[in-house]
Amino acid sequence: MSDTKTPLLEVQNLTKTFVTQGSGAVFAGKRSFTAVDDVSFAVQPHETLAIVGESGSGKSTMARIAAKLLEPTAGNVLLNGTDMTHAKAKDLAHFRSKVQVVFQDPFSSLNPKHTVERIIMAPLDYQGVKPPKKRRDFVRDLMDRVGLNPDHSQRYPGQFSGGQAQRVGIARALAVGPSLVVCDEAVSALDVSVQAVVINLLKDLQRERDLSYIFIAHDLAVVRHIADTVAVVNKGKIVEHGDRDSIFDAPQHEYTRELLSAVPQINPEWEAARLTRAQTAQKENP
Amino acid sequence: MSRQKRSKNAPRTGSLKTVSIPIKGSTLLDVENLTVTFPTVRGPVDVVKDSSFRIDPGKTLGIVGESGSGKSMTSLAIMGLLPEGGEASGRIRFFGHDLLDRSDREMRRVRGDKIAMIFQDPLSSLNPYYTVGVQIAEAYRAHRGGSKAAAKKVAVDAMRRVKIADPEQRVDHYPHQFSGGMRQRIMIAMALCLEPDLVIADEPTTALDVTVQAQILDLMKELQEETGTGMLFITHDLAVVSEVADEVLVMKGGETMEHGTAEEIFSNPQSSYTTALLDAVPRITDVVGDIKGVSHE
Amino acid sequence: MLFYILKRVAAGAIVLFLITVFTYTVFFVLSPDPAYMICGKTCTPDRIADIHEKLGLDKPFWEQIWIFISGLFVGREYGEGVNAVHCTAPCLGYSFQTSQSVFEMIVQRLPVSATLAVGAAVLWLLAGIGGGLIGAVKKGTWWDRGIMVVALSGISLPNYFVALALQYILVVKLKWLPFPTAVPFADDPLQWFQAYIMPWFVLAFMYAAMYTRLVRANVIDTLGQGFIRTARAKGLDPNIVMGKHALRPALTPALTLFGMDFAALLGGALITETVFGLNGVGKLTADSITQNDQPVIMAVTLLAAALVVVANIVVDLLYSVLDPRVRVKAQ
Amino acid sequence: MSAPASELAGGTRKGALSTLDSGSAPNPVKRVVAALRSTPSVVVSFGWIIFIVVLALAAPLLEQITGISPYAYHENAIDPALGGLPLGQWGGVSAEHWFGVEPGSGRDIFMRIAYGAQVSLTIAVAATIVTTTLGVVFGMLAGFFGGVLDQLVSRLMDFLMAFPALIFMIALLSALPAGNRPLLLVIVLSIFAWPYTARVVRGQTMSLRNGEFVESARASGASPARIAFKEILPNLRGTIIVLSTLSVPQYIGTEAALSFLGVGVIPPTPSWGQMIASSVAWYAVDPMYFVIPGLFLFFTVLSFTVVGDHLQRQLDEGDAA
Repeated sequence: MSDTKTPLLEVQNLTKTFVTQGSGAVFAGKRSFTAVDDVSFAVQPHETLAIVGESGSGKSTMARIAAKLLEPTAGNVLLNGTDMTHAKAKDLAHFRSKVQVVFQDPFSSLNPKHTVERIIMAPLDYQGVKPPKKRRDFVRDLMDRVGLNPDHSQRYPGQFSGGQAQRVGIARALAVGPSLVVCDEAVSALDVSVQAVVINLLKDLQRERDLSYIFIAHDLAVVRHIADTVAVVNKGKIVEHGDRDSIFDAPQHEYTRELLSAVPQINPEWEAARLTRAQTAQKENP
Repeated sequence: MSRQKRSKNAPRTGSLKTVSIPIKGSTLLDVENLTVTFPTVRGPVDVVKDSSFRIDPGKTLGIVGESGSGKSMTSLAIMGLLPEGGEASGRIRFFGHDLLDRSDREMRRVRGDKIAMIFQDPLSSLNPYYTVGVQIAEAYRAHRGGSKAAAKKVAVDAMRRVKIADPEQRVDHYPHQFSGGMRQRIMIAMALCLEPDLVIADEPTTALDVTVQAQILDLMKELQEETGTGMLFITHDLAVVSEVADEVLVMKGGETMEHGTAEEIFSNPQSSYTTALLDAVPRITDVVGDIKGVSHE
Repeated sequence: MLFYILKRVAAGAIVLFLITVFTYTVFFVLSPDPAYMICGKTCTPDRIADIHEKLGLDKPFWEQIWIFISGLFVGREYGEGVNAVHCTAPCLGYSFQTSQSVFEMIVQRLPVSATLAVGAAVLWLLAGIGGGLIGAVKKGTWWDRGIMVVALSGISLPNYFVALALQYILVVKLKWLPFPTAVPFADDPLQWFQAYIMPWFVLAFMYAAMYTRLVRANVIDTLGQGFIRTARAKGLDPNIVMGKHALRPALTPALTLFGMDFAALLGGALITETVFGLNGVGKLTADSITQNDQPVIMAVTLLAAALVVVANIVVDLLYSVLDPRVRVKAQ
Repeated sequence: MSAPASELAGGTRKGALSTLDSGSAPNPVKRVVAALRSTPSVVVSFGWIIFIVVLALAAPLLEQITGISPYAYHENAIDPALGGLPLGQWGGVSAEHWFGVEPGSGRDIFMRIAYGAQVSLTIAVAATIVTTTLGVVFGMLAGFFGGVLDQLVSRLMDFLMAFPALIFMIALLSALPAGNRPLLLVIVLSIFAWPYTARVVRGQTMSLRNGEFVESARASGASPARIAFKEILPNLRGTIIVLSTLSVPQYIGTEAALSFLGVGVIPPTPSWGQMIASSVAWYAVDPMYFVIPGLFLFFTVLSFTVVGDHLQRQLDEGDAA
């Protein structure tokens, strides 16, 4: 079924308009604003598509529509070429078993009243799927794989650090064996050292499990490390879309260039000096 | 506000005015063996341990660290604004005068006038009930006096300096009527309207978008060059530090891991923690392969 | 802004209309026939029918509602011909037990309730805001604990119990005060004061307790805000930090509560007025309940509801003046 | 890749400070109970509540043991010459009548207090159960589904809260036929009080619904009903416990006030508020008659409020309660 020509997930001409209610009650006036404006993109199998933009650019809304957490005002969502835009019940369950989400805030995305085991098992439980082996063992294996101590399966999210909690979120997303994981600012809330570890984990898991990612981020540097293709969004529209190196090395659109030039950088001379030193040191003490 | 070390009955002798008269040959800010302690159920805990550094006029010291490194507590200790229960010991010399010896009343003369502070979240740092003009002007009036009209003029001028368009109109607007970047400009205007000797900026661009961050950083550098103010810049972002700081102090768990000029830290880091942090920073220039994680034990 | 006000008034009118229908249903349709109460023991079916006709109870339900509401604006006649009783607008009903227009009965008693409400409000605002502030500023000290214990007692003590205890101690045992008998202020200011001081205190104690707890919590919450830290970092005097930056955000939300409480008291402090024998709207309500004078009960209920609705609108408008964030939205 | 154990710094969630004072006890319920047990005022309050509950439950037993009925007139305990004042000091306190007797009738105050506790607690607890149930159901429905349903429920709540509740309750109770008074009281209290619970539950549900964990449950394939019951409800547990604990004293106080005004529990069934009402005529000569039911009322309301306040504080402090 998964023909290389058919994208794993495709969205066509998505538009999302939000209606904001006025403050009063009875005859309140209504205003609307368009968060996503006629946007199309596709993710190929085993590929990472990054959607990058500033706050209010509509990137999170795109992610939520692609993960079918939000209904678009117009446009279609296709999984393996099948239109899933208005999928209900069985089709939706199938979609959920193929597409999973990792959220930004590791704490608010984990129910504080549930144990880690219950959280990780939730997708299987909610979809009525039996794990391939004993429940406890299944959870332990997953926790071990994402770098958590399996003995902590009965703990609550509040007892973990931010990086660990995000690993729980990743384990949960992997539980049903999805093909696509939508990562909505999945590493933004983490400290830089933890962020690096989680990015590497995501990349390892992608290789092992043939995953595709839709990676939503505001941090261009992180995107450069993880993406295959990049879509730059501004004010609800994709302003530039292409493979990673062309976006970073030869940006075409004005906004992309502005965004790239705004990213703070460690002084390149100092950086070069440090790397040279590190290399020499390595040669001396192999 | 409970710095037990700073007694309410501290001697008044030679107090208020002398803080502003530099002791000959003294530095702008000279911190020696600063330790900040908080009481907890498991006994006192040092959130800043034995930290020492100095800042010269016109120079910027960047303190960089991850969450829980004690970088913010260092800045609050200098301002004398530690949260309840916090206690600072060591020496914080401002033009030679130890700020830890000053009474709260004397510290008020220093705060805002001599040392100003810019916080991370400009929305919650501004009072929603008052116009930005009133909030900028009140520091001026508290320290310099003068009429409301004169203070308002100061506020308008300050807003113009931080490049807010149409300051005569905008001075009467409320904080929620500004965007995040504009609010941070207002915080900067507020900090600079008294031309302080030292500005402490605690993660001033963390809450902002990257393009706005670039504008704010440029503005801060430009204003610093104009005024020759010393600056303590606190951030978690190594790239930002590399752009703004002359000297860098790396903190972790309250301890100083490394301290040196920016060039030393970035081109020849001595501490393995600094190296690890530098390795972990994702870069937009090129991809050398996997970024490295940092171990935390 | 004008549109906003009109919108609120319209919404308030709808609520009042619904309350009118609801109340009317309860009092004239569901409850025991008021005609029996009016005609007393020597009753004949003819007389009952007569009263029904006079009260308009023989008419269909919605027509009765219409007559009642139109009576508010143009007045109404009870009965026909020589025996007709005219009730001038605004007609809230007619009490056949006292042969008086209900509106007049209420107007006569309103000054007493207003005096009680205003005096108590002044006391409780002073005590509540003061107590809450001291508690918040001296949080964790014995001052704070003492105030909170008093406040906790205030919300736990039934006010009729406080009233009785106070009368017993001050009037019966210590004889510091005479037994309270209300007179108009102009007749005898001292006696007026002596009659009101205890009811003021009793009411104020209960409300002050609630306001102390609220103000303390709000002030503590506000003192933790970022803008307070900014104000301190500017080197402002602690009194300015407190008085200018903390107090306004902390007290503005309490305004809603005050509006409601004050309006409710204007509609009569039932228990306090009864215990102290003050002839206000609350006492009128209590008396009409004892005598089952339904037109009066219905009218005071409506009055109380109207006061709450009006207070709601006034508070919202005031709020939009005091809180700049709401102000902009309302425009 | 660094070692996975590297991030094991414990719960570094709110930075260094909170790590240090949160003992991160494994069971949040145990933590709350431990905190409450170490607070003397809570222990005393809880003791009083247990005492009152036992008194209420044991009332018929006490009647059998002592042989004193709450309705029996004891003419030997009052002085007809003094208009029926109790004989002896302190309102007729004696070995036989522990709290003295009522002036005029000579009924035993202790037994009436015990039976009054039964009435008060039954009404308050029943009303609490009804309002909590209604409040949680309507609050969750409105907060979770939003839209038209929320508009309807919210308007209904606004409408009920715009009512001058006490006056209306009095008017309603006076208009309604006598029937089963305690039941009527529960119904009337519940009609006007559930919106206060519902409003809080609605607000919390709305903010929880927007939390990412609800969204991730949807992404996991959970149905709305499962999200409501399995994801949101557990997070409302603490709030519901606090709200109901604080409802009980309110309803005890309201029932007493209504009975005081003569529209609540109808004599001869005893009720604390009603006892105070009948003491008004005697307060100058027999203060014990109003002091005893007054203090019982005070201590009971106070105890529930203290326990509720502390539960609330625990809930605010710990994220998991």
